[in-house]
Amino acid sequence: MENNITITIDGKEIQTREGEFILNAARANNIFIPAICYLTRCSPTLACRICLVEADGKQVYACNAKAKDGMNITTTTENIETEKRAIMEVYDVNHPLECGVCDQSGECELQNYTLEVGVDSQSYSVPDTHKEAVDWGLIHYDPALCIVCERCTTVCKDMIGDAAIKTVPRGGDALNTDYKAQMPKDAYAMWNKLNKSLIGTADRSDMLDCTDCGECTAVCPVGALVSSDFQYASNAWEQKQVPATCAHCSAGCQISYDVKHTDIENSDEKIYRVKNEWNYVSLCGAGRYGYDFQNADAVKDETAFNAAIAAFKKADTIAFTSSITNEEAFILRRLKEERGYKLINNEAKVFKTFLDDYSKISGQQLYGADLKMVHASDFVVSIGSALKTDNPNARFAFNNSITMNKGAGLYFHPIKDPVIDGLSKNVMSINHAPLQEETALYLMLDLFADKENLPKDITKYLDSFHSKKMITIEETIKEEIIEKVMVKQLNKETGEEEEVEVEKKKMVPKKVSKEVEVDDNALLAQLGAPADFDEKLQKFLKKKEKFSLMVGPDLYTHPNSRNLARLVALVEKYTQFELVMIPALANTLGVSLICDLDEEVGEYTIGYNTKADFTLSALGDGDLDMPALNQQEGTLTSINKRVNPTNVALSYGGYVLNDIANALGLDAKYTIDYTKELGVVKGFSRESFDDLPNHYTNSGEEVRGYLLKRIGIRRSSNESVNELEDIAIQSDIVYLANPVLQFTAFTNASHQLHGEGGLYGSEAFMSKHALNAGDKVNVKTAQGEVRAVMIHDNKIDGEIAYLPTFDVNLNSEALFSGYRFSSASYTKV
Amino acid sequence: MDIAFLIETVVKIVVILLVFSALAGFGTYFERKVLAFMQRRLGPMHVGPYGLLQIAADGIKLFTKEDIVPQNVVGPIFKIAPVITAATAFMAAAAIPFMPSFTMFGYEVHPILADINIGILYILGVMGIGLYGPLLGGLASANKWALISTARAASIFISYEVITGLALLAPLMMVGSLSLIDFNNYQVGGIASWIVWSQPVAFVLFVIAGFAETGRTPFHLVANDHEIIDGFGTEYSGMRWGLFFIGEYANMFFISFVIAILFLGGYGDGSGLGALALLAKVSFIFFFFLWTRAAWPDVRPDQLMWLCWKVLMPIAVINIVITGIVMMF
Amino acid sequence: MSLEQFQDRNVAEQNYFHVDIPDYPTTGWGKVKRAASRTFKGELFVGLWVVFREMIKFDIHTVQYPKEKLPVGPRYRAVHEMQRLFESGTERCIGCGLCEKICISNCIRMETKLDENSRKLVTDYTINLGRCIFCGYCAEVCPELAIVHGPRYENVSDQRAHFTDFSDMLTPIDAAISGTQKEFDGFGAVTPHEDERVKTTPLAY
Amino acid sequence: MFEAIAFYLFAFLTIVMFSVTVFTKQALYALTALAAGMIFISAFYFLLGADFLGAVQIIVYTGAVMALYAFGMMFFDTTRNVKEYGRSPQIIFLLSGMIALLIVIIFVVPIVSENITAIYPVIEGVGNSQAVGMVLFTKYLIPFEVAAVMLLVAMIAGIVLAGKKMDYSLTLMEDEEIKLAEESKEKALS
Repeated sequence: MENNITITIDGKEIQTREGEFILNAARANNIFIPAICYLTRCSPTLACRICLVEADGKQVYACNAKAKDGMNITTTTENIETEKRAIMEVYDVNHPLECGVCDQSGECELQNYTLEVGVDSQSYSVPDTHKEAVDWGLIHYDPALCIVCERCTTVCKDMIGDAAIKTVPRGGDALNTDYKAQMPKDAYAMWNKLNKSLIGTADRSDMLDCTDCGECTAVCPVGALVSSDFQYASNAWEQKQVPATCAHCSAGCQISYDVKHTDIENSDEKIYRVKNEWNYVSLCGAGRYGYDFQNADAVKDETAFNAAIAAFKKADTIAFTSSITNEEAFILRRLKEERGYKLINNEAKVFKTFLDDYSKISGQQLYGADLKMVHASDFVVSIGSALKTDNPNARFAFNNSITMNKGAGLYFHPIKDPVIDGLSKNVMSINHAPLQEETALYLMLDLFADKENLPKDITKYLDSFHSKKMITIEETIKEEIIEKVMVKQLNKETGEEEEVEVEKKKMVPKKVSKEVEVDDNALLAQLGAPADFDEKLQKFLKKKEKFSLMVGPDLYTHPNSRNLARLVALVEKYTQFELVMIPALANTLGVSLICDLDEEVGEYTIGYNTKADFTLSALGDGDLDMPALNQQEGTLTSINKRVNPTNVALSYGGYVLNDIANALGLDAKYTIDYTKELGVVKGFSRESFDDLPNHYTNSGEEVRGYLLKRIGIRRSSNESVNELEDIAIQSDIVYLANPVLQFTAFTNASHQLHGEGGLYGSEAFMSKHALNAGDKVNVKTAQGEVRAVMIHDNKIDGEIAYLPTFDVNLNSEALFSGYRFSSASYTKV
Repeated sequence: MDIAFLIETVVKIVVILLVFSALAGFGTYFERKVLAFMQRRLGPMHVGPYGLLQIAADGIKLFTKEDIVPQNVVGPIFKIAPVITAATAFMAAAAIPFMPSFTMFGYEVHPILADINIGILYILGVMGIGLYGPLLGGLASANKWALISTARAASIFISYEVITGLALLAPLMMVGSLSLIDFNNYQVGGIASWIVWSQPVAFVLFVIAGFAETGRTPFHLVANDHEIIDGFGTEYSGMRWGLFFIGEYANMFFISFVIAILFLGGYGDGSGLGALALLAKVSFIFFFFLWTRAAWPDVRPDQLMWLCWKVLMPIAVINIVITGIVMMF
Repeated sequence: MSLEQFQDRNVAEQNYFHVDIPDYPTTGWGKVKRAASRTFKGELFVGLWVVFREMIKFDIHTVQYPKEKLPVGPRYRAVHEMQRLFESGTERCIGCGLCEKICISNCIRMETKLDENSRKLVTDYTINLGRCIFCGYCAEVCPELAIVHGPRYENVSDQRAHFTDFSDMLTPIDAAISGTQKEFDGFGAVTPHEDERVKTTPLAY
Repeated sequence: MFEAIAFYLFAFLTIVMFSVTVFTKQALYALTALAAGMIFISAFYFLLGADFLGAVQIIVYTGAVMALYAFGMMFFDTTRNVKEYGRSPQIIFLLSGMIALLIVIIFVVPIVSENITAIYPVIEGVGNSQAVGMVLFTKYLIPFEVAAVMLLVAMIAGIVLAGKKMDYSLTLMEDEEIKLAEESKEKALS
């Protein structure tokens, strides 16, 4: 840790970083300072004022006072105790005594602090107002229970980026002014503010317009914001927490499945909700609500199992998706070694190829950065990824870095995304045409590369885009003018007032047109960047120190992906940008490292979670049932290059892949016996599953599984890249992506997120094609044709539509040749 | 050997079997009632008036209960063991004259199945075989409680048979016969001529040995519930267990008869009154069995052995010697 | 007994009298003497006499249980009763789940959901009386005095399901409305003059 | 007629029982069959009118000797089958030869027996207990008493041998005494 300083809290000397908030420093060293409104990784709001401490004799708020070397802090003084007591009493004013039925009861911070401070009588009162509970779909808000700590609004703005909720006026009686004299200062100020506000939607409409991540329900210290589905379903203390890793996207968020028996008759465990360590990891809606995708009621069907063994003996190919654990991937690898199967997984294969090409220039097996670095950086660029849906956590990191580090960002993607645009005015979206990702990377090199060291031919090629041109710009200059004004003045002699004309100098802004010679960058034009790109960028780049670049699946599937990979490597090498690649699915990274994947499909194919001649399916629709990822223990490799353990939340009665492997001659009692053997794969460690931790420390350190080792690869001296080709997708475009909250068929299998897929289009798209929501549309590309229902998606913009992959009934992937964009024609049926 | 004799024998067998099986049942009823009264309780009250039909209920229950043969037992032996107990008890009855002979329909009936001249020896021998019930049952049960019970049963039977024999020797010397009828006839002269008066020590020893061999309370070690559950009967249920029970109670009755005939004058002169007197004596001895159960504690196995070999046997030998000396002079 | 005897807790010294038990004999002669004294002292016959005397006295103490029943104490804690609110007759249970949590033999289970009035509705509630040890924690912890222990101690049934029936435990509605429902006047019950001690809160609506 | 039927019945049963005793693998079967065989043998005495010997046979063999066997068997797991290995074919050969010889003798004896007369024939009107008593206390008095003395010697010897370790009883000892006894035993062993 940089800037080690020593501060003293209650006589205990602790080491911390210069500029760290006192509260965080105390927490990291297990010193308890109460705080209700503060969220790690978000900005302090000073709503609760209960984190009062005395620093060097001065009363400060621990959540926003920064630690200085040698600081001496006392957490309890008589005054602080009085304040705390008053604050907690105020919080309890008119708080409904419905702990008996409240969902938060048992894990309620109001309960905890009330008991901690020892509130046993109430000195204050104010008439209550009637507050109607509202239902925001997946989220339920009961204002009566709300203590307006503003954690929800803070996390929504600083972390998630939706800024969908804010404080709104409460109405009702004002406080009795006598209290101002009677009450401790901070408590009164806090109450005064509290009594005026409530939480409401940002646009004051009835319905919450956001990406439904539900993080506000997670951070809510009381039962005001709860999951509608969980409401009154069970008490918190009845739940058993199963630490796990979210199985939907590559972020690998740490979650805990809260399980309890299903009902009185049925003792089988059921997942009631998903919880997260909201101080250190934020979940998206898919992770939070898409938890019950288990393959229920699977039984050991011996005939199906024998059929599976027979199929495996007959087959020469295994096709699978990346929604499997590392251990299963390793079993497939062993099966390939033993029996020579071809392993088919296109999505992981393209990622693997991309990584390999990248490695040739970078000399590293893996990209250098992770999302934590993105959180810490102050200039973030995203290329080739629909951040919101590809990896919500990457979006959170993007937003968090911009909000918290006064950062700025560029977002290159063909689809206009109101969510990204709404993050901050310091984010610039460049909605280039599909296939122009290469241009974007060239632009990155052009803008940020160290031209001195960049290979000469690339520099030369980049220079070829530049030209000089004259433009007329309007400049505002300040002009001094002299104004005569009449001023009333007291005449000292007469004692009377009289008007006197006085001359006054004044600076007045004036617009002037000016011809200037500027650099014209053809790359910008090719990307369709806004005209003021240069200006804005200059502004964005002021005082920026840490840069990161996120690249997404559009790049891996790009027809020129091999060239793109080299460009990405060059960007990482010759610019200050730290690189993160976003793997498409939960374990794409793990699968691509563990399995030696093939391209050619053989004659008889076994499909694991994908339709084939013989299908093993965790969705329960195949020839043999397999356990879903919440019924399995194993490890998943996340975007952060971390091998995260996940545990069994729900029992599974059927056969697992390991049984098949054992029947085919391998020998392992449990699937997790292979965790240790993963060590033979480059980058992985020889650690047994039971030794893998899965938690966060108080200081926010992630103690989960282990990090992949950074393996150096022999780099080639050839750093040449191909020049841009003139390729473009003509006509209308269809994109292969999923809507918010959906990733795969597994998210769709959960009861809260279940829905039918269709053609998702923006307002603009629908009006262009004269379509209405609910219309049946034939989408036709060179590869094929599907019929889908038109669905309106207000979270995208521009004349574009996309087809999802989560709905197994909609064979959308057949329409694409690999690249996620395709030209398409739409006809209404 | 004519047909009449055959018919008579068969009828006697049937009568003895039926009467004493039923008596065993009533024995349980009386035992429960007597114990209850002595403990200020009412005892069985629900089935029938004053719980009289309790016997029938128990019988029905035992007969209709599922016959459970546990997994690790030695099947055939396990099954045959209760039969041995019951059968030997009834076999012993063959040499017991239950009543004076009487004339019925002009036919003289001897209420004894086989008047063999070594009657008492036969009875002791057959009761000795009775040991095989608990012994085999316990060994075959594959149960440690049963095994402990078996060990106790074997040691008690072997030891107390010695006492029985030695205690009887003195009266035998006086009577000069092993036949129970001879014993009865020896005491015809009324209460004063009862052997109990001339051989009180032998009487006491025989009664003690009788308690030990029937496994009644002061020596209830074979199935001492608080230590070894039901001993050899632990694994038994239903009718098999019931046979053990019948055997135990039949034994009690027969030993009561034997005591009454040997020491208490039997049926005396063979008149009706004598027959009633015998029944009264038997009833009292049976009642005494129950009475001790209510009043006395059990002894320990080591005390039992100590009592047998160090106390009773010397006393019995001395008694024989004294009897011999007295008879010589 | 006087009060001093209760206050003097030195139980080793008081209220006890010593039975004269001679030491075990160690010498052979001592053993012979003991055997002789035991044999001829007639202790065995005293025992026989005592039980015989009781039999003759015929002073029977049996309670013929199913026909006669002993009265149970007012605080007897047997099978649970679920109380209702007086007058309205609605169930008192609010589904807070504290009984479920505190139950040390884990025999209480409940199912709750959000009902159409946005209140917590207890859809199902069971106490597995086969497991219950009648510790009374559930009654003690209940904030609504909804669950109490009743005097019913007969649990014979031929089906286990009968041990868990919620409707059996619930006070009959007419009993609740007529006010004959028995209150558990114990820990957590409303104390007299409670309303004088509670500070009223102004309400705007 | 009855005697004949009874004789053949008991003969058959006796042979079956002793065969079971020899051939079975299960110790408990062997024990039971042996005891039953002993009882059936007593039936022959009864058939021959030797009631006293019959009763004595039952009491002594079945009641006492067999019970002692059974007592010994309690130290084994009697519920398990015993596997025996015929280690020496010579012995088997010898035994079967002897059995064959025995059978020949058994069939020959009745022929020879017709020429045998009893030295002490049954005296009419005298009960067989008296008869036994007479023989025992006249002609065989010396062997009988010698046998009795030998048995007494054997019994005393047995008690002395077995009773060596019985000089203290744990149930009657104080804890300290037990500790001391244990220590002295350990000392003696080391």
